[in-house]
Amino acid sequence: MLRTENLGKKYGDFTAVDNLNLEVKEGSIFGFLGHNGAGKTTTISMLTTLILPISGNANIGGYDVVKDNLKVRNLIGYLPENVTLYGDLTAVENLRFFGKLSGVKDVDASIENILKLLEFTEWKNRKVKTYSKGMRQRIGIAQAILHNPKILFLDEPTSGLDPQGTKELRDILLLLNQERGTTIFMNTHLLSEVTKLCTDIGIISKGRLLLADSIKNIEKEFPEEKSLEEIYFKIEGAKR
Amino acid sequence: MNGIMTLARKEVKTAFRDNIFLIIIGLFVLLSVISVYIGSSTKNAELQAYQDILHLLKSQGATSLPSPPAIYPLSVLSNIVSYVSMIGAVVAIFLGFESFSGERNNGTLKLIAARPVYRDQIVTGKLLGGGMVIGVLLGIILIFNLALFVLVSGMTPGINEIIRLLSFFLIAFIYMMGFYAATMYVSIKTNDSAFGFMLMMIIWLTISFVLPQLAESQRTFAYALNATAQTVTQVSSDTVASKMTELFSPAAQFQNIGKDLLQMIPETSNIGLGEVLLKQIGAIIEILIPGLAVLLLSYKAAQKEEVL
Amino acid sequence: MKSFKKSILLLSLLAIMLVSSVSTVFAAEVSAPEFSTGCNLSSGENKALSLFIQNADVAPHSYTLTAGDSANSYELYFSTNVATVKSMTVPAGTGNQVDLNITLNGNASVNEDKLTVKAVRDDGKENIVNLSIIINKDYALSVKSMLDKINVLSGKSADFTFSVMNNGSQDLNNIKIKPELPYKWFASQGTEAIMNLKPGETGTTTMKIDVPNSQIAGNFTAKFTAVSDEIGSSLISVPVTVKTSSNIGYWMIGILILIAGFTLVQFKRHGRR
Amino acid sequence: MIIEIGKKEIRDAFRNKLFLSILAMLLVLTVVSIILGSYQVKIAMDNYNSSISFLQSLGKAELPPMPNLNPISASKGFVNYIGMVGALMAIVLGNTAISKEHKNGTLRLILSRGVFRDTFLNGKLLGNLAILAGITALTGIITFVSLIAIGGVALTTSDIVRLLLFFGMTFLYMTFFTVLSMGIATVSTKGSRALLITVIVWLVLSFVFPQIGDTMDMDNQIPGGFFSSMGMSRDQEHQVLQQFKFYETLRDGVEEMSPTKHYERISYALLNVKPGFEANTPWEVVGLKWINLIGLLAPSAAIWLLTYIAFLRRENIYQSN
Repeated sequence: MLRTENLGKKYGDFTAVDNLNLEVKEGSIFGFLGHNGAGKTTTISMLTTLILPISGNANIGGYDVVKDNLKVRNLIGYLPENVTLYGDLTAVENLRFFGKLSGVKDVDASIENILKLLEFTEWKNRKVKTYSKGMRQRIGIAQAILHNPKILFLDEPTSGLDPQGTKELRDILLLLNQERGTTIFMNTHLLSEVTKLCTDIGIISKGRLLLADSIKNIEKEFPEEKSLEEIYFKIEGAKR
Repeated sequence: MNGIMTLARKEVKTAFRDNIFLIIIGLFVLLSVISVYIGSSTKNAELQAYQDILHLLKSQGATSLPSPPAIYPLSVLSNIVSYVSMIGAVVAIFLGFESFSGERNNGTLKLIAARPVYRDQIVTGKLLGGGMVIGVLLGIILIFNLALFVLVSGMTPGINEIIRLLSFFLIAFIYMMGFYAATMYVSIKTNDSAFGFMLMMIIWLTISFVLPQLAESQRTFAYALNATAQTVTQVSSDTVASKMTELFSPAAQFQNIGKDLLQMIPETSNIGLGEVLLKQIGAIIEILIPGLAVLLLSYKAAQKEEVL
Repeated sequence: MKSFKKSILLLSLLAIMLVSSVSTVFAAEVSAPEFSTGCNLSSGENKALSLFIQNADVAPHSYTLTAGDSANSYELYFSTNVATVKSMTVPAGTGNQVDLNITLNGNASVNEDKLTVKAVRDDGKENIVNLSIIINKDYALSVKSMLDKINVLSGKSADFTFSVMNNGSQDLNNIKIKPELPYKWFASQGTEAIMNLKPGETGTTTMKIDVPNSQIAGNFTAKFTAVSDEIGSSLISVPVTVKTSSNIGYWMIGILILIAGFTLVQFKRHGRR
Repeated sequence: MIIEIGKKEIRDAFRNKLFLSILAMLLVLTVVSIILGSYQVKIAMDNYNSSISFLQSLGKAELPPMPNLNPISASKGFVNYIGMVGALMAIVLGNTAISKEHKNGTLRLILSRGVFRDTFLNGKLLGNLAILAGITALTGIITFVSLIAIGGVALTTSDIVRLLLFFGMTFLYMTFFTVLSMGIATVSTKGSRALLITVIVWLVLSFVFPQIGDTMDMDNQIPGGFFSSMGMSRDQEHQVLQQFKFYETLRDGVEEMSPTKHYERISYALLNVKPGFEANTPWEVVGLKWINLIGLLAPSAAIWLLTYIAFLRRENIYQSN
């Protein structure tokens, strides 16, 4: 589904991502772990065609993110961190706008479906600026999956959400993954998130990928560590 | 193309949902209506006065009566020129100052860029959207003004007047779009929308007031000199210095065109539209060029990665 | 600028009026000092005499004009249209008109006066015209304001009282006061009042002047002339100081005090925090 | 305490790029307008003197009055620039003073330190007024120096007092906009919105109201003046004006609401730009124009008191947007 080869990005002298080799299988939930400034957002920005890599290449669903950017954009759904959407528009209006930009044929029907799936029909005609953070995040997800993308990119989706909101979001993502077979790629620095949701993880530090494998394999590889947290700190510590 | 239209429509929708923007629009429309009302009343009073004078002369048995005052219908609407050049520009700035920086802060710019649209289409979409809002606004003012004009002054504008009026609104549109494009460019370049806004306000102040003011002070200076010597030599109202200063002000150029088109200057009131436009071709180009330049710069700047 | 234009208009009207009432004198190439009839002048009266400067030469010349040698004291200046000139250039073979403006200063010491007008060509050639001026003492009218200075509130009216005196030796009939007021000011009473004065008599009249509401505070001048059927007096200026009516100021202060009280109550009730 | 907050304000302001750029622009404009003005005064003085001697040589006793040639009218352009750029600068200053505290969350830090809310506001005001006073003084010095150096004129005591009073008015005018901007920023929860609203208010006060006033003056509607173009007599003029009495009242009311108009009127009177005040002493001018002085002072004071109340009673002042 997604593969990168020696993907790299520099900002001036600062190397944000360094020769990244990643593979994400179709139907998996990939957790991209790393602390703040590790290069997670830069990676996701390159994969979602927002910025251009300076080296290597990446392809999604067989399309190169640089050369076939428009085709890639049709395949992906994306929810950046801290999106507030258009506060003066209602949920439906926001969704219609993004749906049309993605070229969704019957926008209103898809919106109806999505809102039902997310159990949001009740508030759909209120202005987005009146929503709570959790509600806004749900509309954020809705805009990202409206056009039925093959792969969904989420950047710190649970940041700022309360435990209730976090759980709801997790349920939605699982539902999507199981019912529609959507591949999910999510950035996070919360380990607990990863253990509860992901099938595969990658750990990135200072732009370098330290480890990428399925959770099962990792647990096999590190038998003496009791939790993912310990594994994470061990790898982090060893490389430092 | 579809994407552009979607973007444009969204611009229109959000603009008309913004309360502050609505206040400004309301102000704009209200002012132009008031000004037309006053203009029409003045014309009425003028006609009334003429009738009174005629009556007086006839009762005195005068045979040669003065000809009726040359009333150019459009000059009733002449106050619009100053309103458009002033508030119109501010409306365009209000419309554009968050066009990119606002979306960047919302995170929605990333959302749009991750959809199958090209970056230049985003700029085009926003330009189109802004153009639609400004067009609608000018349309409302045009209709309001025409209606009020007919209602209050009781005159019906002829084909010539309507064509002049339409071309004035077209130039007003270009003028406002210039400001919109410049604001959009600033909005692309800066993250801080308040900074961008204030920057544009300063630019607006400079070209709309400071430069014409400088030109004006040069002009009155030349005039004062002559008045002192009590020699009324025929000074051309434009001294070289004032002409030079005005060159840098699209606002002054716009007002010059507006005055010609709306029959405020008797000499150009009856000449054909083509002639007026030909006479002011330099001014029109001067209004057009800065807008186009910043638009091209916007396309270029939007391609950069930092834009998001 | 507007007032400037207005005054120009006024001046040109005045000039046209004066020119049409006065005989014309030619200043030809002749150097002989001959007398030409000038004008009848009453004290305080403005007259303009039209003179022609004829350039019979084949080259254009510039002429420098002077006037003087009179027994009485006059205020004199040359003008074309309304602009004051000291010299003028006349193209070859043509003539130019120039007006000599005369006003008598003070009282006349002689009743039959003469005035020498000299036009000096740029090559040194001189042309002299002698004008006779007859001072008319039959008619003389003067007007004085009783108050040196008038204070008035905007939106209110002020009374201007004038004493009008017949200084001449003939009766003056239908004497009226004609005001020249600042923009939007209006004489509401007294414009129609008529006086007839015998020689040496003095009359008083009052005029009510409305100062518009919109007049902002400042110093202004109202100008008046007395005009009879026979003659007009010279223009007098009365300084008027307009003060804004204080209502708006008191309103503003009142509202301020109200707000201050409200603030105080708020602080009392809720305390500082 | 107040002093500490005030000092911090001054330090902050001189790190604010936007403020600094507007200040630079204002100073440039001041210099340009004063230099141009001084030159004009100089040339006009020379010209006037030569034309007076010319008229005297003709024996003309009634000499034209000096038309606006008094040296201090060189600051005329300055009045307009302060009216626009100075107000904008004051707005930026006042807005950032409040909104930056919201944005950085430092408001909580300050108010949890045993500072009363009114003390906090007073300190902010004090600091900002000190900045405005400094700017006013600076422009004043520039004016004096260039008048003497370029214009080459000797200022009388009365001229100096008039100029000083004028700069005092300038300070009051800018103070109004700083106070207004701080007030709106205090009431509003979002800094950038507050800035927008303030700018709209400024536009309305400084441009729209005077413009309406101008438009509503019938005589302004036709070049050269309506009445003279019609050749109307004063009686007719009066009759027409009577019909528009409501207009006139409305027009006055509208203009009275604009501090810019008040500033302009008192400044023009002080600077002798408008004729009619040449004979008065500076203090008499202020006495004649006291309404305008009140018009500058009272709104500032009223808004400031209202800001107190709003700030005192608000619970949600800590929100960051």
